Amino acid sequence: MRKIVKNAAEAVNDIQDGATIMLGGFGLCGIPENCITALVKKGVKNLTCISNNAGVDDFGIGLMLQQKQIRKMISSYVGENAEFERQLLSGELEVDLIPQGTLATRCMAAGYGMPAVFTLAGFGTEVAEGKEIREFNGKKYLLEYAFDSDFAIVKAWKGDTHGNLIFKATARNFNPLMAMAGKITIAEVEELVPAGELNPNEIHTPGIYVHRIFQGVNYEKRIEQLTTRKQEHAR
Amino acid sequence: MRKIVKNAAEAVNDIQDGATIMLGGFGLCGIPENCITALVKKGVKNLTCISNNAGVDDFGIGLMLQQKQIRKMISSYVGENAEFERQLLSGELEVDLIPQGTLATRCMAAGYGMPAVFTLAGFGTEVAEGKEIREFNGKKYLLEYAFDSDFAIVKAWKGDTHGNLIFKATARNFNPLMAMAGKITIAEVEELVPAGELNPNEIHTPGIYVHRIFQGVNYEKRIEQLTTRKQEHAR
Amino acid sequence: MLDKFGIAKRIARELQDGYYVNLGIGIPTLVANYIPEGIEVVLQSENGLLGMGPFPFADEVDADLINAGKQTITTVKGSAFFDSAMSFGMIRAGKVDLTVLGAMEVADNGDIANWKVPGKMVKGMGGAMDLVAAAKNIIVAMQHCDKAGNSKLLPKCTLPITGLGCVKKVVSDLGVFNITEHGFHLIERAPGISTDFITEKTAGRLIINGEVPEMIFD
Amino acid sequence: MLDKFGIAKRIARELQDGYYVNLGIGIPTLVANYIPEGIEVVLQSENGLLGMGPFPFADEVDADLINAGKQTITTVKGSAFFDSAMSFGMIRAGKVDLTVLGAMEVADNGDIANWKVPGKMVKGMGGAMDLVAAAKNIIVAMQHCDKAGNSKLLPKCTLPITGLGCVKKVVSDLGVFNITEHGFHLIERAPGISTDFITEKTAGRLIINGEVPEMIFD
Repeated sequence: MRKIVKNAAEAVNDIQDGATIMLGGFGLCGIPENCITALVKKGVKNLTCISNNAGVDDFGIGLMLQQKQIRKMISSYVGENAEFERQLLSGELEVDLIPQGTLATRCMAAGYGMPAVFTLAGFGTEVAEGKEIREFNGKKYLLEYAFDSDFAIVKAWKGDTHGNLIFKATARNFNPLMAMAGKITIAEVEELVPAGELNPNEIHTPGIYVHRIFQGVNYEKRIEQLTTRKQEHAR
Repeated sequence: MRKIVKNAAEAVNDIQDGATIMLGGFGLCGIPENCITALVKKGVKNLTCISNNAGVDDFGIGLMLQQKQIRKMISSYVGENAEFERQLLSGELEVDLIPQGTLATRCMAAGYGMPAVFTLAGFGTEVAEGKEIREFNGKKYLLEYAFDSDFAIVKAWKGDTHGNLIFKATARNFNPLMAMAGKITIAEVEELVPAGELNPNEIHTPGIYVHRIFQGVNYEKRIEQLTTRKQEHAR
Repeated sequence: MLDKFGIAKRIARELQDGYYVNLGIGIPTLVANYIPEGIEVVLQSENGLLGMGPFPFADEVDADLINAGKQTITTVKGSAFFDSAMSFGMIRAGKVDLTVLGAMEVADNGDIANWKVPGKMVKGMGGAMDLVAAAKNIIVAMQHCDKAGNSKLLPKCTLPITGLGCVKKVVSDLGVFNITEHGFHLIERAPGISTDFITEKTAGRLIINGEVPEMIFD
Repeated sequence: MLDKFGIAKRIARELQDGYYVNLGIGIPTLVANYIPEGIEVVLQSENGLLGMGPFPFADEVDADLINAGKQTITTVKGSAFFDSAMSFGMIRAGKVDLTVLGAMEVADNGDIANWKVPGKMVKGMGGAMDLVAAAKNIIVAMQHCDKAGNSKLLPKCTLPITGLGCVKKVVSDLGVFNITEHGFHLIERAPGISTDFITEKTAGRLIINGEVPEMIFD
């Protein structure tokens, strides 16, 4: 297994201008922070990014938007992001908004060798415009195609030298789906261990789907909506 | 959560003659032994069984075949089973042989609300007869429909009172897929623990898919092909 | 007239023991605070969790544990994490018993619009289209009228549609309405609200059969 | 002429470092015994395992740990278990680098028949149709002729097809053949086997360009 790379810079080294890349994460949770930083530093342009969200102005994919590296975003929700809005309104940025479950399923379809899937989501809405509709058992479904992406970049909690990945809590989200879907899949992990140290029963993404892996550094794990309750509310 | 039932007899109590049931397992590995015994005792007839294999003459689904409880088997490989062969040749038993990956994917499709899926498997073969063919990116796929089953009966290693399941090693196989696919899903587990004792990060089947659960007894776990190596071959 | 807490409290009465429930952002989230005694429900968060608990204490906060509104949360006993494909898979397969959503508009045939306002920046539909298209039981929590006093319970949605014919029930600040083939069927009035007032404020087809009880909170 | 061990040994030379490999039942299974030094491959078993190890010692046997041939096995370091949908998903998505299968017949266009003999009890195709339809590189390990001496490398399969145009290479007891658009291209002869003999025993289109080397085993 020669999957280990030194760091994010090496991992993203061959990503070229115009590439289509998937980026794992939901909001700012479970995003590949190190690779995003490396992509910003590398200055690669004209990217098509498939990611559920687009980060915030000064973190996550928002950092790539600031540098105008993205030509097109394929997302379900782009949230609060002033630079995103500016680029969209000025026509610099193309945006394809698709339902979240459709986004997830189109990733899975790619990883499972299914060229297309049928989903109820979006029937009767503008999402259905131009799409093939088909009825099964009295319900109408849209035909949606598997994604075709050059690179998938994901963030895991633990990984081993064979590329096996384990995600933590809701930082799992789109990560295992995108990991399956990239022609080349890059995983950054909080803890990289030798093969044999992860329980094979607990692997979320088998190593066959992962081409490059490294242990990330300095995770900020920024919280988008810090919500807490007060101690007195405890039962 | 009122998912816990006393035993297999209670779990299968409302399975009626003519029902379509899925049974987890690959070969004799990870099969719901307790429920099969209960179904034999109950004597329910005319069943359609969806299971990758059909057991052996004196174990697993073979026990139901001996009692002539099965009208139709939907499987990928029926192996060595004299009674199965006799019933098939005499016309008592109907058999639908489908590729193993297609079987797995049709279960998953049901659990994921996908009415149908496209697969490469079987194109150009007799499996494709009468099926819709569609080309994507120059390859030809068969349209295969999600299974519709009244009950799914699965065997897990550990389960909790919320119905969350963890499978062990290759006894996982079709079990989590079928667990998702049944209108009613019954899980028998080797160890049933209170909610909160399983790590939520390690659950294979979330409890939402499981309607009844009980701790099974007297697992034989018969081995179909015992293969070992001799100590002197150790490196 | 109900405030947002009242709406949440009334919707909580629709919960049944053993339900799996997805609560949208806003008023729906508040429903979790009013789950009736003796009833156990499991909250689904579509980013990949069954068994969502309350917000964490300050020292429990975990950046890797958020809900679909991106808020930090906790889990309860018996929870499970999974990926987004399985999450929407279980929604599409009808495993979630009840979905509670907010809406900008609901039509008297059950159509819903809640994701886009023409001329305003579009943030995306997130999981809303999947939820409305596939959930087997959808209750909408909403204000009956917009700020200008115009009804949001309409004969036809004017905003871009999120899903067709999917809403089963609306709980507004004025009352509870089942959606039937003949329109909004008023089944309960909010405290102090008359049927005349509801009739005035409802643009869509409204059905009032005999005396409509006022809802009672204990 | 190669015996089954020789066929397995020759196929093992096709392995490359880092390959994910699915080995079918029979001769293909033996390939695992001849993995060249310094090369690391990961064996996939389609019932849900990456990282299959050798058979267990008697005291290691675990009924919950079997391969697709239902034999008790072990795992190696770095293994992972998964369900059957993911297993065939990774096969269909082309993530498995090499699949080695047995066959009853192979046609000179890459068609393969290996699951059914008319008139005999049919046991089922198991995973064979998924593997042949989707694997990106398929090598067939087979005897060149049946027991009556008839060629099994044919212009067209006579038995029911498992998959169309999918075999890339055949290693038989007589030689190694790449499947090209012009038929079976002989690239190596088995020790002591002449091109004339191979020509006589091959019913499908056979291509022999110049001197064909005899395979050398170290």
